This record gives sequence, C-alpha cells and structure tokens, in this order.
Amino acid sequence: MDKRKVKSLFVEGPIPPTRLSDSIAHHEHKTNIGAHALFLGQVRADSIEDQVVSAISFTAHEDMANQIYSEIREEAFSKFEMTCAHVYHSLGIVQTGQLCFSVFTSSARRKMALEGCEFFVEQIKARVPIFGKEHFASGETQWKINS
Amino acid sequence: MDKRKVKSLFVEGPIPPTRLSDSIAHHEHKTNIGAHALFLGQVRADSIEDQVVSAISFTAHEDMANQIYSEIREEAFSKFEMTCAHVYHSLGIVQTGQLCFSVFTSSARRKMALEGCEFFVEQIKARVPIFGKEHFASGETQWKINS
Amino acid sequence: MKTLKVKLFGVLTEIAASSEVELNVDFLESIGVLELQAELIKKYPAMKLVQLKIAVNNQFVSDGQCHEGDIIAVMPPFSGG
Amino acid sequence: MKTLKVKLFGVLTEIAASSEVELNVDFLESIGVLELQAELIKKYPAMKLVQLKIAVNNQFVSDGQCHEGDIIAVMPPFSGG
Repeated sequence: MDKRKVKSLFVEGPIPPTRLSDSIAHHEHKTNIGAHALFLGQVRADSIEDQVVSAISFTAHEDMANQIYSEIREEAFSKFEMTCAHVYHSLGIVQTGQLCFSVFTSSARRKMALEGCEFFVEQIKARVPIFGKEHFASGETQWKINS
Repeated sequence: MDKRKVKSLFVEGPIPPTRLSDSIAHHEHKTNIGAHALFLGQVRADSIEDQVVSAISFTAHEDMANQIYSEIREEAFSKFEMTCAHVYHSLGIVQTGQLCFSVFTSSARRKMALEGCEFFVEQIKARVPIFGKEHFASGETQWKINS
Repeated sequence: MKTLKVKLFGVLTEIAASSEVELNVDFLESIGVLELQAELIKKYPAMKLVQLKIAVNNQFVSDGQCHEGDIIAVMPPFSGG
Repeated sequence: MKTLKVKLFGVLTEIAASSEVELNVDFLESIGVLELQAELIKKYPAMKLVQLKIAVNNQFVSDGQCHEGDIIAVMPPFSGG
C-alpha cells in the first residue's frame, strides 16, 4: 500500500470509536512499528452566553480541503519518519460527546509518531477550509470560532 | 469518580485494542472533554545481530512501580489541565505487533491532552522500574536497553 | 459588464442567504482580487466584519487577478478540528 | 556478621541466578549503600558492568545507610515502554 496515495479527509457524521480500534488492530502485522500516537477531537458541550452547545455541523470546501490535506501529508512524511498516518474529519452533524476529528500516526520510534501526530493536528486546524456551526438546544446556531 | 485514586499501572499480557475503543466510547458522556491523546507502544520486530525479536517479556518492581506511577499522576494532573488519564503497561509476554504500553489522556483543550500524554510517556519510560527481555525466534534472550 | 460566480462558505452563506452568488463587475481582461472583495462587501456589507480568504481556481491568493470563468471561492476563518 | 536480604531485578537475576540473595556483611548499626553495592559486586563481579540503582524500603537512594531488616532492592537501568 502506498502510504502517500490520495485519501479523502472526510467521513459523514461522527467517527465511531470502533473505527479506531479496528485501525489499531490492523497494524498488528506491521512489526516494524514501535509506537502509535492518536489525537481525537470530541464535540464539547461549551457554554456560550447561557446556552449550551448540543452539536456541531461541519461543512467544507471539500476539493480544496482534500488538496491541502494531501499537501500536509507530503510535508508530514518528509518531516517525520512514519510508517503510516490515518486522518479523518467529520462532515455534517456531530453531537456533543461524539468524535469529529482523528489523527493516527505510526512509527518505529515514539518521538516521530508523537511529533507527526501533533503536526497533523495543528496544520489541519490551521490550513484546511472546514467550517463548524454550533447548535444549541434552543435550536439557535452560531458559527464556531477557533481559539 | 476521583481521577486521582490509586490505580495499578499493570495488566497481564498484551493490551487489547478493544480496551482502548471501549475506553474512548466510555468518555462519550463526558461532554466537557474536547480532546483525547493516546500513545501506544507496540513490540517491534527489531533485528539485533542477525536475530529478530519475536516477543518481549516484562517484569517490574511492582510496588515501587505503582508508587512512582502514582507520583507521576500527581505531577501530571498538577501540570496539565486534564479531566482523566488512563495508563497501562504489560507484564509478562507480549508478542511483536502487540501493544505493551498505553497512555490515554483527555482534556477540554487539545494542548493539555497532547502535552499530558507525552509527559506520561516520557516519565514512565524514565522513572518506573520495568525490565524488558527480548526473546528471539531461536529461543535466545537478551535484556532490552532503552535508547 | 461581466458576471463572476462566487462560491461562499460558512457564515458567508448566511450573510448572502446563498452558497453561490453572482457579481456584476466591469473589467477588461481581469480584475484584482482586492477589487473583487470590495465589490462583494459593497453588495453584502456584513462581510466587512469577517476576515475573508479568497481562492481562485482552488488556490488561495492574497493578491493577483481573476478572469471571467475562473472558479472563485470566498471563505471566512477556518474552524475545523 | 549480619545478613542482608537483597531483591534483584532484570539482568541481575540472571547474573545471580536468583531474584533474592543474602549478603553476609559486618557492620554495627548500619552500612552505607555504596559499601553494600561493593559487597554485591565482590560476590557477583559481572554486576560491575551494570549501572545499579538501589532502593531501601522502596525509596531510591544514591547514598545513605541500610539497617538490618530493611527491604533492599537492586535494579539495572529501566527498559519499560
């Protein structure tokens, strides 16, 4: 499998936790791996002016997002010695407590897995055109602003 | 649940990937969480002088290990704003491709989860009296030396 | 007078009540993206409050020109993750 | 002559062919841990090649004293993770 083949960043709806354990289990035959690092973004029940977030809906400029994600992958594999990386972001509605973003990197060495994972997290948040809209229990909405 | 209660670091044999997804799924009701970070150590089929590692067996000074792990937890929770942390290390035989070490931290904020996770990984490797012995296919063994 | 199609994202779709708008602008060969941005804000003043990012043919540009037929996308700050 | 029980770990259990050894040493109230280490190396010369960590009553010490009845543990470098 070519680790650099073009992959889509997006999944429809929340990322199921079993997807991650399946992914981990699939790496058991890759005995050159010594370390995995995972980051999971979970929708938080933020309080904003007396209202509590109940879900976030995500939209994106999908073509550009996948193109930029592909550039980020290239950069990540050239900077960090990794055997593979699996990255997903949700589109559509994700309820509080559910996962909307996952980064899973593997390497022979722990430093490379950890640093590669953090690189993906920061670069994707900063550079990929994804837009979150917070939904409140009242039915009101508000566009998310990343801190 | 008191996040600081004394917990054992050790599990007998490899850490099953399903343990991790169950753990992730159990955090779904904790809607104050915004980010999880995981580190997984996997036994690598290292080549050492023409022999290939087939398994590692782990032993420990268990009492001291749990006591030092408990100190590391205290330090981690005072340094990083985390909602919880689950850390496991194997004792006994773990085959190549299987998991022997897992760190799982959760926080409202991604930085805290990522930094807390890395803190546990580095501190546990450096300070906890665990001893790995590499087993080769030939039946020979060699005590592991951390790089 | 030429017509440029502009795709909108995030909060901009609510300001314009549409995910794609047409701008009628007067230019010969091409128009600068900053001029295009000014036209957009003239039509939708609330966009002045948003830090806009403009992509021409799927490339972000901070300056440069757009031509008739180019794919133009205007986005607010990203908020994924 | 007093007898100190010493628990061993990792490669040290193979050098001594046991996970616990008894050291017969001569002291009054207490013996320094560095002296204890020297006694251990005298009995098991291969331990000289290992960077030893000594714990007295479950606390690592680089210096200090041990008394009869103390729980003494001697360990090689850690290699978990």
